[in-house]
Amino acid sequence: MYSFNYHRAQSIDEARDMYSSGQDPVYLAGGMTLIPSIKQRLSSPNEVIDLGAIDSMKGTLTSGTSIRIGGLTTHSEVASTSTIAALAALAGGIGDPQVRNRGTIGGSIANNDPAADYPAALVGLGATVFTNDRSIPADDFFTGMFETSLADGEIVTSVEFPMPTRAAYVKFPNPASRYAIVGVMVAETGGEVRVAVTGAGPYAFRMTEMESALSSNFAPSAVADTRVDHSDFNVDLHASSEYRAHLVRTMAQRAVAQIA
Amino acid sequence: MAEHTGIGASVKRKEDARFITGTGRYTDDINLPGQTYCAFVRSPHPRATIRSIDTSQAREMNGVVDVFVGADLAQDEIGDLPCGWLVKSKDGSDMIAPPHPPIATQSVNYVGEPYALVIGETPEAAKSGAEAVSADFELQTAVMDVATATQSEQIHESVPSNRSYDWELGDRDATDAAFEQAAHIAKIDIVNNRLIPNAIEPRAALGSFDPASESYTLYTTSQNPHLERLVLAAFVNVAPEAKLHVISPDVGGGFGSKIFVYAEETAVIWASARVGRPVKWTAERSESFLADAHGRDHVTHAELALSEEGEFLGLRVQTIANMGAYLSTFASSVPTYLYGTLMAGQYKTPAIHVEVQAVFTNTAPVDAYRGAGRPEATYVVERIVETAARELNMDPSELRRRNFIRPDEFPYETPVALTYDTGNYEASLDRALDLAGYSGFAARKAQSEAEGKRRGLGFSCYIEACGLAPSQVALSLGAGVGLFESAEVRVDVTGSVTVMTGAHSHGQGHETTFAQLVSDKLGIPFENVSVVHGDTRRSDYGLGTYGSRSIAVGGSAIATATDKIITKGKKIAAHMLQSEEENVSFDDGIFTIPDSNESLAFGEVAFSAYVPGNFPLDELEPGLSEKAFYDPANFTYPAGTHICEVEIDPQTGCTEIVSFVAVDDFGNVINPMIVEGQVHGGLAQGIGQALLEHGIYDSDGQLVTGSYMDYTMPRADDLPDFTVDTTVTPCTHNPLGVKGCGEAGAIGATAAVMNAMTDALGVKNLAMPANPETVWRAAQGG
Amino acid sequence: MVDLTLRVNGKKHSLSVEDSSLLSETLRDQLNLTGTHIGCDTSQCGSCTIHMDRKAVKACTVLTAQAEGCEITTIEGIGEPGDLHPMQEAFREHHALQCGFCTPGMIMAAIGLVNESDELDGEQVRKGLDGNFCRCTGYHNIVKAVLDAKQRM
Amino acid sequence: MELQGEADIPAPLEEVWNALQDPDVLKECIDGCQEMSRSTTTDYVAKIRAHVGPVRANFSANIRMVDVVELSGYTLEVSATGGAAGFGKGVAHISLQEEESSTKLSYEVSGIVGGKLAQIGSRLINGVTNKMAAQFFEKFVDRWTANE
Repeated sequence: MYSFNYHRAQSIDEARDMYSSGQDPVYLAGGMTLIPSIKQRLSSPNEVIDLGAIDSMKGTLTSGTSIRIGGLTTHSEVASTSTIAALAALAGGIGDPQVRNRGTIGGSIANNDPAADYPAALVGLGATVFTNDRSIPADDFFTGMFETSLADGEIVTSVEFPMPTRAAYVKFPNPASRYAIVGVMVAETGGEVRVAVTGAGPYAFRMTEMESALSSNFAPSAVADTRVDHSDFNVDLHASSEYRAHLVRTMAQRAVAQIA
Repeated sequence: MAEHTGIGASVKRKEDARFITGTGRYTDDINLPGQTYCAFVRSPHPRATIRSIDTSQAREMNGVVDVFVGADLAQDEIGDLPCGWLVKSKDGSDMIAPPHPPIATQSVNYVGEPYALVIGETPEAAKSGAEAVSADFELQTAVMDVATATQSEQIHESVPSNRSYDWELGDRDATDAAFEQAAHIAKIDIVNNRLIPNAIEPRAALGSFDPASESYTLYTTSQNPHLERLVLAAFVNVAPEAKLHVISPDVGGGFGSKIFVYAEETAVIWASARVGRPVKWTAERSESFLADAHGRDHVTHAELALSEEGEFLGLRVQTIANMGAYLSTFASSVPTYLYGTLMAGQYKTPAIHVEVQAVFTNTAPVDAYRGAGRPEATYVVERIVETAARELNMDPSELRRRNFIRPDEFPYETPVALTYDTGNYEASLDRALDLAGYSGFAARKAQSEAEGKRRGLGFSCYIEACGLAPSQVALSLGAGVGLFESAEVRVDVTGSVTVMTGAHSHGQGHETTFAQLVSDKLGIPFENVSVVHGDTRRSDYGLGTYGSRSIAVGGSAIATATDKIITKGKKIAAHMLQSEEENVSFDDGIFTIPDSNESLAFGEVAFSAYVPGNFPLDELEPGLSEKAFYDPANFTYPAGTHICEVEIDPQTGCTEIVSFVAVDDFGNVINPMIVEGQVHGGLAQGIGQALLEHGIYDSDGQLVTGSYMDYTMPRADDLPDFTVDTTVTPCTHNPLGVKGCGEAGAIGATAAVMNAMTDALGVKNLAMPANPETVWRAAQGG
Repeated sequence: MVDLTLRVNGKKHSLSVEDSSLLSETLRDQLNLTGTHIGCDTSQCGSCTIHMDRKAVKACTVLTAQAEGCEITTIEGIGEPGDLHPMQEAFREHHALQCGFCTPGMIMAAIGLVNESDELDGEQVRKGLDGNFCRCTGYHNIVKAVLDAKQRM
Repeated sequence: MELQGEADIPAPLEEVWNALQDPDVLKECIDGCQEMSRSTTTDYVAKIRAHVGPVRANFSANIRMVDVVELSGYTLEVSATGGAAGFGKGVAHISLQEEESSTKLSYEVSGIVGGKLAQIGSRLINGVTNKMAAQFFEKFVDRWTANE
């Protein structure tokens, strides 16, 4: 591990100040990706700014129409407190129990790993990301592999999920890492059907063909034969792009079956 | 009433007290004053010539104590890492073992091969120093494909066609003749996938040099500290054997990978004298993936000739075994004497011919991994037998039964050089069929199919030769060392007992099993027996723990030494009771003169041995401590039947093992609880090979399953509850009637799983690991 | 360097650590609590599992500085010979360990699992131990031990 | 990793050809490139800071142009070392063809990644390397098309 300077920010403003005055800074939320990367000497920030003490970024607020989850809320807290069952189930299936006890929603989405689960939830449920500066619709938040529309130094303070009419997430985990080889969130929310896929491509995306098919017929059979273009899909040791495409259909059917 | 703690009791383990409280002492837990830390600089290339190495920048860095390259070791006449088993080719020529310097000097031949080491004040300083070392490499084309390795570019100057040896066993002519008589010939092409052992404790070594005595102490994660000492002294030339003290403290699993003598401990102990301070190295997991010896990796074609009635007439096997870039410590013996010799399986196949080519590739060395050769052999035999049964439309259990060696046919000499002493294969098959609910399988399969699933059942009737020894056989077949085991049983003045064994325990529970054995024989409380292992200065000698040999060889040595204690005790008792030795009997801890009221407790005799007030010293020495070196007459032959039942979701390719039954014959069992645990662990590894684990190098020579992100380790939810049972035919040639149980699970399970998978999918063959995409594709096409 | 106070197994320790030091390193190297083991570098094997504020976490993926103010419990803090934690008892009773290397992390993860579950069956135990590798036991006896300990805790 | 593609650049052949040899242009188009200088007519040395999610590795790269056919194409051989992260090697065949009012750029890129990145990040390597190569050509083409 390379050496770095550790700072514990007490507020969002203090964190921002530390970030802008530091050379090569990074924010530390749960640290589930950052710490292993530094440990492996694959990352060497000079300043590590720990957000962990900022209590205003923790916890879940539920209203009749939405849930707002602080950026520092851990996966296990979301799993146990989310009133959106599909979101609770998704959070409860991330990584393993120890990871869920440390990893945070803000950290996960800011990192935007192509195989992370949360991006499917944000896109599928039509969430809004709140930062220290602004709010960003989930559809505009994820922009590329490990890329988001966050500006340098911008902090995810919370994520707001509108309460869906119905929603389900089904994941096909990588047998080794337990990241998603494919994860599909299907939701009916605000009168529209959304289908979001993670793991298959460089970042989470919507399957519009499936959405329109489900809009007219919300049944597993409606998505069974959807053509899934896999030319830009991920390929690795565990799954070819063709298999991922098949899994997108299969996971989508299973998600629909849960809530049809 | 006191708990039964003797032979046959499921006594809770002594060693657990420290492990469950976090007070075990593993190598990395040990620190010495003034200790430095070592980091290795490893090749990122699979094959390259080293033009030069630049260490200047590293030397200048803060916290870097020293930097060494291979030439520094060579200057001190540190020798190559040897392979300890000489195999001969068909034509009588010796195998070719290319030079294997611990730290590469001229060339690097696999990703991860060390070519320099940096000693630092802290682990981080050493690692930063290692990052600053650079080499000018002239890259060469890497040889990555085992099947075509002999036609590829030559890796080592001394090894034409990249072939170490071309070995055969059995009678080719008789086998050819058998095939001419065949009514049916089953054929199969199989790949035994490369595995990475992954003991959860990474390897570590801590070397220190004491200039006053000119002696070295090495703490290391070894399954066989005496062998480590022998190799480092006699072959690698680190120091004379008497000046080397090797200690294997608690070791966190080995599975074969910690048998071998590696570059790292060699370099660390050598460097401790060069820097004049202790030097410690603890592998990071990414290093373990690259630099621990891997396992399996065979490509095989096999053919089985059968008569009209399904009698096995002949078996032909051709295998190419991947050795990796160099011959590791026992690599050459694994695909030969631990593989070819097992091709008879449990069957009376009259003619067998096995050919094995051992080839080099630009990958990490391949050596023994749990089962070592015998899982590969079982996989060949049990897959082809299953294939034949399907082709002949016979019940696979019946085809096996028809060809079993029967209980009255032992001792049975196989056509591949072994003599099985005893067994009852039908007994374990019948018990397993019963436990697996075989008669209800068809109904379960129909039920699964009604639910859109595929269900399959597979058998594996394995046999293994283990209890590795006997020295005479091993030495005649090319082993460089004997394979006996030593023991010392020391009775203390107060009657407690210390047992020194050369059989190291790293999970097997020797401290418990061996204590049970001695307490049972001496009739003393189990708590009064302590077992010491893993220290070359405390036990006489030892060949270590592998090949399921600890109880059969090590335990027999202890039993023999304990018998000597009883004999000596009788002498002392006879003296104390003023009788003759022949008149003294010993039972349940009491020396008695039958038909008299006179008796002495074991403790009284022990005390007297050390307080020899009136011993006739010309006839009776004081003290009560005995040694034994036990070398058996034959291998032991555990065998059994494993039955696996799987259910596959053809939509996703996911497999669930719905039931796994293992019925094994280990001969007599000292501690059934420990034996069951050994079987469970072996099954997990066997199932892991079939469904999950795969060490993959890409065509450019990079290990792409180099972390737990990609190498699929079996987790709790990948595995089922196991149903295990035993049948017993005691081994006929050791004093305990035991056979050994450490590898059986890994040997039997893989074939059972893959027979079940191919049954479920209705395909002849399926690549391992049968991961979801592989299964999904087979389900689509099949 | 960071000066901080760590509360480990009910005791306070005033320490000076590198900013970059991991909690696992501090526990092992400075506090000599070597029961917390290191088995991997990608935060998967779980050998280093401890509790921070009663929750199971991997000490190799927490900076020491992040742990300030938390109640840290390691394998050494849950019981000792003669007064074992029910989970330790159950592991011994059911032969749920062999080489012992993964055991401290496995026990700490299992306690975390039991603490957070009202009901547990075998399948849930298997899922709940997803963050811990054992290469020796095949998990069969670990599952039995955890279910048994659940009754005793 | 394998990538191929083509693009129409609204500029004369010679201008495109010159841009392809200009260290400043190359620097601008390689994501994370911090330094780029020409050491001989066909050799360049570069410092590239690769940034993929949590991974940030500094690579020293040597780039060599071979099989140069003036105004028609060349092959780039790139070899980069990134300390603890490992190394990358790539070959890019680039060819230009004069069209009526534009220049057609065709490319075929292949590469390998070795060392720790390959060992630990194999699931990501294909995606990342393809993205980096595609980005280069995108940015290069953007020089002429972005302001249209």
